[in-house]
Amino acid sequence: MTYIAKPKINLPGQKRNALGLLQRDYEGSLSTLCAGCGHDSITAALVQALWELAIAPEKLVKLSGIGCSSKTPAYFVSGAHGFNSVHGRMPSVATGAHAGNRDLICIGVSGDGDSLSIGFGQFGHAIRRNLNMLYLIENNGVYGLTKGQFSASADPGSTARKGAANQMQSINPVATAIAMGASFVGRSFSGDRDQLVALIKAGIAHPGCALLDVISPCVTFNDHVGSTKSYAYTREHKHEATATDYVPLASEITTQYAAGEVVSVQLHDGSHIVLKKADADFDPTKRSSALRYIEKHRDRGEIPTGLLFIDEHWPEMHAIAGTAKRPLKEFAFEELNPGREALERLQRSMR
Amino acid sequence: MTYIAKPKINLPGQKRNALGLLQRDYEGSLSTLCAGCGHDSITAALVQALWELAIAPEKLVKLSGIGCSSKTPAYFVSGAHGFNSVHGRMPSVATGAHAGNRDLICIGVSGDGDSLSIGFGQFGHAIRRNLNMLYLIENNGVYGLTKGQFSASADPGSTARKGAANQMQSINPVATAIAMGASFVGRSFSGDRDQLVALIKAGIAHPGCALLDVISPCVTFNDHVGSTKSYAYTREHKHEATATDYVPLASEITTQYAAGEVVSVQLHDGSHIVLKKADADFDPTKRSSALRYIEKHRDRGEIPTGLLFIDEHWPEMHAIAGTAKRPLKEFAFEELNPGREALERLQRSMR
Amino acid sequence: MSATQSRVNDFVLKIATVNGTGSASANGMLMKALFRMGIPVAGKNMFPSNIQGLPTWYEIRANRDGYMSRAGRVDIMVAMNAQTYKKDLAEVSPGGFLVYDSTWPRERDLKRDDITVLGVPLSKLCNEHFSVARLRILMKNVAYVGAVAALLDIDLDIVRTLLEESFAAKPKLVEGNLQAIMLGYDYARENFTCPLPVRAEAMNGNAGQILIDGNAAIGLGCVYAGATVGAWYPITPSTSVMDAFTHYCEVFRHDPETGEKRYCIVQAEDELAAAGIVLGANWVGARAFTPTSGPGISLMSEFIGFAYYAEIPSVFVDIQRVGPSTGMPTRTQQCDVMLCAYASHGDTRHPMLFPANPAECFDLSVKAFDLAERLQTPVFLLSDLDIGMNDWRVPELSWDNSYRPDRGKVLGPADLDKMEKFVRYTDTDGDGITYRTLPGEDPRGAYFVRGSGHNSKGVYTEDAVEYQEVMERLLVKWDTAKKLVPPAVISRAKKPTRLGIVAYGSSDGAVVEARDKLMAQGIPTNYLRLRGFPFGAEVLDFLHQHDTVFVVEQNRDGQMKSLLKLETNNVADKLVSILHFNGLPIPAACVVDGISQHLASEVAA
Amino acid sequence: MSATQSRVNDFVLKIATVNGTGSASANGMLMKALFRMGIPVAGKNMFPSNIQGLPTWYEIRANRDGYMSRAGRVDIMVAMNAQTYKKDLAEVSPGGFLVYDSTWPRERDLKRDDITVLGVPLSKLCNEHFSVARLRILMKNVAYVGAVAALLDIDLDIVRTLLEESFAAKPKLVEGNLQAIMLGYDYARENFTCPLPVRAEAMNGNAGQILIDGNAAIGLGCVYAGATVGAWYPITPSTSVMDAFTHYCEVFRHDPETGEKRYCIVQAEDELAAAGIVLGANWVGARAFTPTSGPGISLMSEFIGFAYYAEIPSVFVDIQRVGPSTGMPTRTQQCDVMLCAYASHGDTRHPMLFPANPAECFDLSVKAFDLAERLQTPVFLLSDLDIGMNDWRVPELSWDNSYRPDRGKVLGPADLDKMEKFVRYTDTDGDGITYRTLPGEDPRGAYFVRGSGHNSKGVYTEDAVEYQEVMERLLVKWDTAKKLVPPAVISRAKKPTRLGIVAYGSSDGAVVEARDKLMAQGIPTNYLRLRGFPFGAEVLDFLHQHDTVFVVEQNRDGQMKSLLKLETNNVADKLVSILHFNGLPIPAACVVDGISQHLASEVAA
Ligand SMILES: Cc1ncc(C[n+]2csc(CCOP(=O)(O)OP(=O)(O)O)c2C)c(N)n1
Ligand SMILES: Cc1ncc(C[n+]2csc(CCOP(=O)(O)OP(=O)(O)O)c2C)c(N)n1
Ligand code: SF4
Ligand code: SF4
Ligand SMILES: [Mg+2]
Ligand SMILES: [Mg+2]
Repeated sequence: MTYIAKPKINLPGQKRNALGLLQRDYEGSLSTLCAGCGHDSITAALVQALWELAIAPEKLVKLSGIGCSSKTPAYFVSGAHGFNSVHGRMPSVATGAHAGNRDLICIGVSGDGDSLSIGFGQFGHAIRRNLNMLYLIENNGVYGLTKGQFSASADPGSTARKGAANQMQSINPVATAIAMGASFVGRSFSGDRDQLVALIKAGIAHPGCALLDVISPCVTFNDHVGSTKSYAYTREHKHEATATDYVPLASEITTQYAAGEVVSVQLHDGSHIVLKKADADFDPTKRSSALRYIEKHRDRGEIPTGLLFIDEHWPEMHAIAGTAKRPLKEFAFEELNPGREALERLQRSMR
Repeated sequence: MTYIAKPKINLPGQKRNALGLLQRDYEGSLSTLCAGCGHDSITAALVQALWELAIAPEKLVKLSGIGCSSKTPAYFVSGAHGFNSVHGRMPSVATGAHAGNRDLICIGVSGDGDSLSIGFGQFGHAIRRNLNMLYLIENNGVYGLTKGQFSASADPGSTARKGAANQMQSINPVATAIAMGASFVGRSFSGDRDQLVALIKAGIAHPGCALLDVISPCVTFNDHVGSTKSYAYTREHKHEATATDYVPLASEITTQYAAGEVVSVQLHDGSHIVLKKADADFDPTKRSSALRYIEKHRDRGEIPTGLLFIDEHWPEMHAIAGTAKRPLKEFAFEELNPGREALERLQRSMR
Repeated sequence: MSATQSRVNDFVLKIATVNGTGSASANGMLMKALFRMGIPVAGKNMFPSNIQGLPTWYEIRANRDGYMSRAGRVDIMVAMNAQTYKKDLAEVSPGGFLVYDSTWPRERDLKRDDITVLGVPLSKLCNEHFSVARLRILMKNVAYVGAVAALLDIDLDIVRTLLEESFAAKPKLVEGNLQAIMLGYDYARENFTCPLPVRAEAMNGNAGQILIDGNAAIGLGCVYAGATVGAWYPITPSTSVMDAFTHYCEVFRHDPETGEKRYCIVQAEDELAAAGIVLGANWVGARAFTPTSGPGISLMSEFIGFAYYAEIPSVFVDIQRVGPSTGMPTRTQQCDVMLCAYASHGDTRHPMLFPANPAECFDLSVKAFDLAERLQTPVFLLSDLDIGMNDWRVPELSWDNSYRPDRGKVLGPADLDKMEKFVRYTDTDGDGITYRTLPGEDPRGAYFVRGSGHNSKGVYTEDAVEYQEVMERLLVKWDTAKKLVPPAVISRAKKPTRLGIVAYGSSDGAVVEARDKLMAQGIPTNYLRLRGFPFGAEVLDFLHQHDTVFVVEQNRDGQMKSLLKLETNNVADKLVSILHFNGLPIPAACVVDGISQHLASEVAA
Repeated sequence: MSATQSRVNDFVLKIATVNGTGSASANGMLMKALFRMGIPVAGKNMFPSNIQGLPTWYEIRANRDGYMSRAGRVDIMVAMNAQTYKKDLAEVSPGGFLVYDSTWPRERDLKRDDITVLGVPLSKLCNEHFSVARLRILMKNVAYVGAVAALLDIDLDIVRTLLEESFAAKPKLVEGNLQAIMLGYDYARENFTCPLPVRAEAMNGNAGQILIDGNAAIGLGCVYAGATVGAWYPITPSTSVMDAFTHYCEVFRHDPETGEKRYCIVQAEDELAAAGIVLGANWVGARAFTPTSGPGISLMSEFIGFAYYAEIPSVFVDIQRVGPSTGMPTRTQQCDVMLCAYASHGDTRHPMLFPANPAECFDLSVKAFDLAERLQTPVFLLSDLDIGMNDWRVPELSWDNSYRPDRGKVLGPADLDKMEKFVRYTDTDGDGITYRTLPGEDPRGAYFVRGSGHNSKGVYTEDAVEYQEVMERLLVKWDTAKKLVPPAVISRAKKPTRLGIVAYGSSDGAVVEARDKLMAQGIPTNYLRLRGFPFGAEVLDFLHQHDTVFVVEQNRDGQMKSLLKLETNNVADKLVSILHFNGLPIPAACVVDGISQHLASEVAA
């Protein structure tokens, strides 16, 4: 809900970004989520990342489905257009928005219910299309807004607040996305701001569909002992498979790394994503290696985080379609309409 | 279409199965698919497998969505009830059928369009539920019935009949299913009858959702040079990762295998699935190993076939739900209705 | 009667709190206490589509005459939410009372001389009394129960018993809660003249009545109907239907020895899947249903048309909420009537049932399954958020042990023995209903269910004549349906009148009350309450018997009026819509004003 | 005129073949040859929902008076499919002719003395003439063109030219085809008295006319409307709309230098996604549409309601096919009218456009986008399989170069400079239409699109008054729509009459022809052809001006009649349905008989 006007106090000496904007200029309306909800920490990370990237608010579009998580777009960058669509259908609306105006920076925020149940088909096909967007799943293992039913990401053995344990296999968005052909797949935790900010920046810079699966505990329905999506459980079992660093075009890669443990990926715009790997023989640029790594650790009950797979060369939707570089919505009618003479010529073949 | 009555000639000296039925008793009406369509070979394999398993026709239900592939259920076992549902929704109907009568043997036949596009969500959740059925995808990389558009399983680089090459990543049902938590995943080829029959039998015996991805060339729209789903291409690039043998309870495992290269899985009913592996360090009972193997070969442009992953221990839908062993539809009303006295007692708490 | 007398057992108590603070149980206690005092009560929730921290209200109407619709006035407001204090203050009716937590000073600028404002320092009292921080917060919501009990003269013994019942599990808590209640109670007694002129007084108005919400009644009804498969996707306000079905199955359907479950509930991945599951289960012969709300019906549209054309019994429960689109999920409307009547593409039409209260929710749930299997078609049970999620006082539910379900025309092996050849879609009885067989029983009964063109034998066809034959037979079945849906309930005025009222579902309460008020003004009206669609002969007769028929409903476009126009002849022009669609339950005043104004305008004209 | 004369340029030629055997091009040649001879022609496909090996028919009606609806008779049957020979033989009208491949003896038991059967050994001729096996099979379908040309006296030069045109790419093929044609031609000339009394004769009936199908016209119309985003999921019979849009974009929208595409076509994963894509693209300011058929509309229902309530321009093209459910995908009906009018849950209503032929498909495609953006709402273009996939002779399409699209009320940065603060949903002009901004342009224009409750500022609300305000404003917008949709086309009889006919879309041809026939019987009728919904004043006037109004449509339930009943007053009871819904295009006879019978019954009564 966005009706509560949020006081924007202008603290003296706040930092301004390249556009001369303050961090508060990237905020939205006051959150109405439960106190302590993981989703709000993700909102904070989005605000910081967008401010640091100095993205002009009007160049951004924020889209979502339905759910507590899907309320997030209301809580950041009030200067950007937002689209709170129907349950599970954010990806298709984002596809249309990007089709019509490829210059827009698309951020889609979804939930595990929104993307892995009702929206699973659209989730899969946004990835297959390699739609140039940041696709963020705020993953809490439950349907928060409908009061805590298990979602498809609930792990086998994880217990509900009332005690019953889920026995179904969980749909792991990370492994599934990689197997389906995602070009950028990362996982993070709402409690790990620095990692999250870096992944958000890298995801926005990535020229394709950047999927971020962010464990985001639901304090009201799924933060108890026995839950595998609680703050405590996640902190205990996560380990950083890759430490991600996003280095924009301007800046220099300063830090030195021992060979083998680092992968540096250069993006089309010249910026770099630098990955420091926890495990030397894990190759986040190879599907086979990434999947093996993820499943190996899943078997051990571990939650690998960081950027887990990237192939920056796979073409995104417009590259595949050969669409004009200029956004389609910018074309004047005269550039689109063939006119009377052409119509007459055309019809000669219809006699 | 099923209106063409099919002559059932009774050849003298035909073999009868345990039920005393002839193979022709497992046939359906005459196929109306294109001459040479891969789907018809799969139908033949189904007829043979069901006959060999001596399944009573009335114990079987055949379900499908919409597509050329989804016409298949009309072409086998005319003595079984069939359900030709709507496009992409076969899995949910199968779920309901199995929920209401768990004794039914469910065979769902779908297409790559039916299961990987419009039906992708239901495909994923039938697997997650581990619904006890044989889920067969007749995969030809195109929408046959609507005249040959690319489907989501079209591989990058595969060309359309008119020449344009697909550039999107393909949704590989096998890898995706394993990553999502499928308990039984195999791949075969409509041109390889023996392998297909063995996998169908194993899949029916498996106590959970048995997914078979069967490459089934569309001779009319996707069998040309340049297609990666043609007869020629498939024959050239497939290799048998595991030679599958289904050994029913009754019979003995006779053949001798060198240790290490064979996995024998015993099912709850005492029957065995014996897997002879092409590659010793591929373990079809480990998700990490299976995914690595599949992706490694995908990178090489190879198509691994056979049973690629199995975990016979994961509980199927009813085991998870704790449903009565007796089919729900068999319960008498008296066993379901609490009666007047119970209602009176209950309402004391409502005052 | 005297002015004061008139305010005894006739008042509206409204409590404003913040959601997620556990005020629900406190409000429930007040509601139940009044009920046990024998006073007719109705409780309505107005809650946000949010989990914690936003305004929420609970409104209790106590009425000695048993009028249970929303009164549209507030006699006592308990304003516990600073955020909405201003709004809540404004809402109190002249002569009414406002109770608030005076621990903190209320905004000065807010004044009203026409009501009495009573400050009770609830937080202060609790903070002084309780040491544990968590208790201090929780207990102030319990404390207002005490204050209200004192002010309204609610029987403390009853309150104590209620506490003991609800904390039967953990008796330790009873003491603390009771202390909190006494804090508020004593403070009120000491500082105000209790009771207020607006107050409760024990009476005997609730004999044979119970308190229940419609969704619980439907869940229970499905258990009694013998439904074994429930498929759903969570959506407000229908979620509690499946919660209830689950609960009552746990109570009644676990095998005493084995603990095996004689039911299977599938939380589907979405509504399309839920519909498919319902079709699959009914196809094999298990009674199956799905509860949902508007958006779900839209998503199920394709499958609904399939079920109509392939003739698969299926029960769809629609707990209506405010549309269009996501609309207001926590507000009420009757806005899916047109959609459900003709859902899906092509020529389709579906029977509907309209319960007016939880008691009917129970009865009509059972009826829905009988109709679906008899007619072999999707049947819609249309309730709404008001019926489904609010607390209703209704006559005790009853059950006839001799009832046996109507499974419709199903052939088993024994029947097949007797026949030449089974064909699925040939009408041998002239009622448009054909015979079906169940999978798993007999190869001779095997047939192919399809949503594509089929002939009377069930064989695929693209033939013009064969297609048309089946489609026309479905119209015969529709006529049969008219005789099978529950007839409308008609109540006539003592005096003859040319004025008729048609309503359905949760609009009933407002109409009942409005008719008495109108009668008092000398305006007699006859009343027909629809319980089913398609309309039976009695509906047409009623329309013909009156010059003007007011159609009362809770949507913008007069959807039921539309159905009456469509399915009848020669009456369209006497139908007058009376609409209420702002998301709150319709009050009697809306009906009274609507009718009076129309009559006035007629005179004017 | 003389009996023979009467059969010149007035006949139905029907060709029965097997699908997937390339007979389509042969049939197209006959169709086009007749057209070029100046004879008005209409060609209709009756094909199976299958790819290869099943019966398929092509029916050409040649009519010198320009009556182009399905005649419902067959004068010359070319029976090339043994499988359907019996049925085809039976279908020939008395006095008609049947041509068949006499290479193999036809079934003895089949006899008809009232028609002339002409055997041409097509296979034999081709087998003797052609050595290559593949050619032998292909060519026999070309050979019958020759036989028919001889029998009907079709100009061989024209046939030759057509061959040259169609094989312009590979001229080598011309010779072979021509030889095949001559085989049939010569055989017919040598063995039968050619031409038959039923025959073609050059005339000048096609000046300014073209041959085109409706789906191609819509694809072309969307290009001319400036649509840049097309989203779709393949479904018969709408697939060729996107095929055409793609084709014409390739012709007209590739940047001459860079080859860049000024359009983006997305093959979605399903219809729900296609709808979402259309909403997303229109939201950012790109004209976007999706073509689909009934099942797709059902699946899009949720998004359609969202677009209605969030007020997002969007164009939905529904090429109707036979429902319900999967129905008969390759047969025609007008069966989605009710669904599209009120699609989705809650109170919703949507403008619709009804082209009657491909020429109107082109014009109304453009109109659809103007309406959608002006009204900021989903607009439905309802065509059907008959218009969309059959070959129509229509007046040449025209274009006014001065046309500029109506983008509706869109504010850019310059406009925002002039205003205090932008709010999304406040009606400042009194027409119910509010101003929108486009993403990517200006932070001051930022707002939040949502399907949940919102107030006139576009802010989320659960407030009863704020919600109702927006819903009532949408009704004002609906009234505005009545003035913007294209008015109905009215044609009056020479003589005054109390009889009216209302029809729309592909039923037009049958009505036009029927009116002349009725007039000839002394029954004058006035005719109103609907082109849009909601109905304008002219529709109500027309209904009021007549005692009986026949509503002609191609569905079972009289869906347009239902809309007329719903949206009008005091006329419901004069509406009489004339229905044709077996999947074949409606013939004039259906209308003539329907009206005559009704009038007779009235006399009787
Ligand atoms: C079509 C439809 N079905 C169901 C709902 C009800 N609903 C709202 S949110 C939600 C689930 C949200 O879960 P998730 O996406 O995980 O978000 P969370 O609340 O957990 O952040 C559901 C089922 C709906 N709004 N629309
Ligand atoms: C809701 C809906 N959308 C579209 C269609 C049209 N349609 C029929 S089959 C099909 C695709 C079939 O492809 P696939 O599942 O791969 O089967 P195949 O024909 O290739 O064997 C489509 C899009 C439909 N029947 N229903
Ligand atoms: S319910 Fe859970 S997900 Fe929703 S706002 Fe509260 S904590 Fe967050
Ligand atoms: S079109 Fe392709 S898939 Fe369909 S029947 Fe023919 S060959 Fe098989
Ligand atoms: Mg969630
Ligand atoms: Mg396919």
